[in-house]
Amino acid sequence: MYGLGVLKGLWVTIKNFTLSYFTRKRLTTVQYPEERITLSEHARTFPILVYDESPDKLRCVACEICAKECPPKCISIVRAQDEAGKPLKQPKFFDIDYSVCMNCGICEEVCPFDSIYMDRQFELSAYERSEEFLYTKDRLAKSAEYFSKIRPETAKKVEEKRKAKEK
Amino acid sequence: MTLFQFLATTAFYAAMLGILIAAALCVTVRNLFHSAVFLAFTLIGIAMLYFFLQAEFIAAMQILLYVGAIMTLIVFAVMLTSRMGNPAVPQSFKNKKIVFLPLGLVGFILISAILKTPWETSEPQTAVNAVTLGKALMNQYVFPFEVVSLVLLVALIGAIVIARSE
Amino acid sequence: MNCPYLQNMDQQSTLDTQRLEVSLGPQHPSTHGVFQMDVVLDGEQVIRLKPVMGYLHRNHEKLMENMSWLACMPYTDRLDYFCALANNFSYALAVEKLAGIEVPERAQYLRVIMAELTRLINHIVLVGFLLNDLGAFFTPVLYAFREREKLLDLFEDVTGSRMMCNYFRFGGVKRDVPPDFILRVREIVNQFPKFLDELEELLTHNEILLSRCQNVGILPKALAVNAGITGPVLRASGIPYDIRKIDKYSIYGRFKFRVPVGEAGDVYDRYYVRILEMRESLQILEQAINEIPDGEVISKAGAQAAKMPRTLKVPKGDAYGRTEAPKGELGFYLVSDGSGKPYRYHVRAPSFINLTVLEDMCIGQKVADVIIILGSIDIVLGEVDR
Amino acid sequence: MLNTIDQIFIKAKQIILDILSPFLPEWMMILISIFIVIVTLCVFGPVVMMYLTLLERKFIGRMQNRYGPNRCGIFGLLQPLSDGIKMFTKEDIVPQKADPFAHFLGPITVIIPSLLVFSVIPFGRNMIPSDLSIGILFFFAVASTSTLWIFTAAWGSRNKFSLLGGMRAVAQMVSYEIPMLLSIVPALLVVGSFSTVAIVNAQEGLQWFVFTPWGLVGFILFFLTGVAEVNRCPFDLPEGESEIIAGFHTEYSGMKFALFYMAEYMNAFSVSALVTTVYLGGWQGPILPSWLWFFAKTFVLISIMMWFRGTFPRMRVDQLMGFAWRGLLPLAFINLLAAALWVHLSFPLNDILSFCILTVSVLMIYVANRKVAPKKRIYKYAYE
Repeated sequence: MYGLGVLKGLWVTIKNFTLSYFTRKRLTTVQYPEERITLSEHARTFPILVYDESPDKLRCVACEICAKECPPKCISIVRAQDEAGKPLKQPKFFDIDYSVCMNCGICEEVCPFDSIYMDRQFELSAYERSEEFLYTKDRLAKSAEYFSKIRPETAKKVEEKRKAKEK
Repeated sequence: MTLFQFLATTAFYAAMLGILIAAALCVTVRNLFHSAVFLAFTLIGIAMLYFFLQAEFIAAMQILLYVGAIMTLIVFAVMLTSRMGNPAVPQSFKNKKIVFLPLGLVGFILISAILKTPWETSEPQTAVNAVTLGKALMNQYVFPFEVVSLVLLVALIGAIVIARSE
Repeated sequence: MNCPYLQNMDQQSTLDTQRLEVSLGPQHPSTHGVFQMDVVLDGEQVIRLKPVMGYLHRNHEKLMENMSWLACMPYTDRLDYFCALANNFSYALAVEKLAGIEVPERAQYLRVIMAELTRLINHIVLVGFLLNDLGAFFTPVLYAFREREKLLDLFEDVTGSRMMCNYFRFGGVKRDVPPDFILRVREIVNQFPKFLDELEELLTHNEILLSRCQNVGILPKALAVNAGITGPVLRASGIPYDIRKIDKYSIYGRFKFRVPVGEAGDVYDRYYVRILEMRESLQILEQAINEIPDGEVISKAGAQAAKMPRTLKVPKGDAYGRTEAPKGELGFYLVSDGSGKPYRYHVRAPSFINLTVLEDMCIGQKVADVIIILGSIDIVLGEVDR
Repeated sequence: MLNTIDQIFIKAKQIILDILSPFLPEWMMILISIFIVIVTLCVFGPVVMMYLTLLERKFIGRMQNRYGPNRCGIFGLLQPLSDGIKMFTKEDIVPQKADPFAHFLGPITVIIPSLLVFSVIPFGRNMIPSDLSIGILFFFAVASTSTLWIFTAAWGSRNKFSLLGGMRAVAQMVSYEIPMLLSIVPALLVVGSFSTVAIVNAQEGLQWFVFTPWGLVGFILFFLTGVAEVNRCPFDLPEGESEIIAGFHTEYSGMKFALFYMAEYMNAFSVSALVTTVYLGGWQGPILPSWLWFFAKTFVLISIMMWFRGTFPRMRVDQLMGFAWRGLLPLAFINLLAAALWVHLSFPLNDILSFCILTVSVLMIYVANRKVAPKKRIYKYAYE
């Protein structure tokens, strides 16, 4: 019959309207600032550097593998030197340009020293584009406890691997 | 002369003045489309006159037919003829001065004729409203009514024949 | 707007209204991105249409020539940003064919599951936006987005990001799936047909949709084949050409599924073929979940190449890997000169090639139809302009 | 007690007049009473429009499994206010090539008919702003001018999309005016006068015209053509967002756009008000006060219009015309015939006769348009 399809369409929308008052399935809005969706274990946004005891003793040894492998080349590292000019095993400068980084997670995979991991923080808006998004070493450094808080399983695996290596 | 009569007459004359201004603008303005819009304002002014004279049915018909239908037709005609690209269609009118001579002559004749004729201002016998008009149309004037509808029918068929040729 | 290309108009007949040159410009509410069509109209009828592209050209192919093989993978997500995993799939296949890397069983199944979930997302979003072009005030789109959110949350848990997944590696996938993955996919597979039935009830027999989409923008079979059209647009014109059935790449040979085919090749066929395809993808997902084995997720060589990308030795030569992406045949033609970087990297983008027949379909149609014909071809400008 | 609630607005006006009467001369009092009615209408119009927009956004929001505006005010009640402020503060851009006179004239002349039209709608028992003897005809006369003004706005903004929108608007409104007028004529035939108050009085108690066979068909006809006349979905071609951006009001921003927006919603309200007056018995209703009945029926009709907007895609221009000329117009003529027969014959016979005439004619129109109607298709599968 000619008009049936039109009526069925009307029936679907009014069904959705009435059901939206009863089941959450039909009302899927998450009121963002008040309610938040809990992100999963592997969710990744921007890279951070992990340190064990204090922020200036990073796990990173400035081997620059991640800088070479990063597709958009947003990591830049300068190796530290002691007074005699002998290169040391930690970075003097380590900054990532968050506005260039496309959070692909390759740096996390290729880092042999488990020092760079992907954080989950996405509310990073800023007024100024050039300086504020160029994250320097101290802004990138995050403690191991923070890391194990946001990513428990990976942190556990990394701990076992590091203990095995020390033995 | 209570205040109401004073208000009513001033409104009446104001409407007439509005019609005159709109009609003058409609003729003199350069942009074709503006003159069509001013024509619409004159027609609405005339409808307001009918309202003031309590001939509501005629006023409603005036608006419905003239402004609703005929003006739309005229505006369509204006849009389709003038080149859509440029805003104003150039009107070449070199010697404006000499036009006042015939204008003055015609004006004089008209005004003198108006002043001479004896306008008898008696009350209309039967209140003209929709019901009386309808009865008159169907009883006494049914023949002209049918002829007019025939003419409209012919016009309709003509339009379809022209449009169908595309 | 007197663009030079349209200046030499042929002589107008007497009764003709003046021709109207309209540019449905890059900023238009329903060109699915930055895409311009210079249309010559006679009243509402389209006389000539010239697509203008290139607004979103990001120099993708040249950029890849100084990236390592692995570094190209995250860029393939950005080609057709609606189905990132389908792009990863064909790029991974092309490199594996070139470098001769094997893929373990479990990874093959995971790849097929991910590809079919992406097909679901792409088709419901397309149906939603096609209805939005038709004028339905956002209702079908929001129903489609309600379902898409479930799938995107699943992608976030598995691959780490909702749309830019970067999950495939040469020789398998980046990381094993979380334990409840199979349960969640099964729940989606059970619940999706109910959503599709509701969407069909709202749309498929709606008289306004039927009269607006039937016999509009007809793509004849011969033209479709000659123009190299692939994907649902080709199948809607009546040619059963599906690369999953022809190449039987990866493990598609093991799954039993059908390929829907339309006959008139108009907008309605393209719409309905996609809905039937979604039902077929659900069949594939059903069989894939039941048969998925355990085991490692990436081969020895693959893991080593992922960990140390420099060590991936791709021998000299060229290869062309293609898969049935939701929009058509997405192929990667890679030439390697033995160094760590691809010498030549070309993407056969289905949207770009399907767009070439836009003018033939739009001549003689109304302005309103041009928009839905463009919508029914399902183009994404990231893939068209690369 | 009930009667006082029913006449509460008239009493309020009387109280105001009584307070003022000792201070002002007698002729001024008449002016003031007219002035009160005009002020209430001019305030009532925009306020109804503001809260109609909110009702529409929440209603369609819920249809789409989301909330709809709930940030300004408790349930988003201040949202129309914030929209209004936004419209005030937005810059009012006049395109450089646009024709300033027509561009400026557009919104003003579009808003006048939608406000004038309120004067003939009976909101409650003897609560009609001006009881014209030609109420319905006045409504259509004023509503039909809006075609011209919409075209002025389209032509004035000198933009190809608004030109297309303007052409579509004129074609659509002209071709839907005829079935709209014809669908009203049966009610006038039965009542015998144009005045809206007479029409409502003729539908005493629960004898609404919609329960008679010709009334039902007339109601559906009048509602559909009303939706088309007001340019709402599924007939919203003049401002087809997806095709011609925003149709005739593409080049308008700021307060001018707000006037167009307000005119659209006020027209929607006045058309549904007229449908309730003519076919759903205006303010006639058993217990509740008269104006409550009137507003309840009107809001039911408006929510049906919003329901349409949340569900249907848009019709194409030629289908829209075909639907009007091939579908609604013949039905309107036959409905007129059925109503004439209904009036002429006595009770049992007239209902049956007009009912079968109408069903036969609906089937005939359906068969006549069979060729045009789209067909359902079955799809084959390769690789079985």
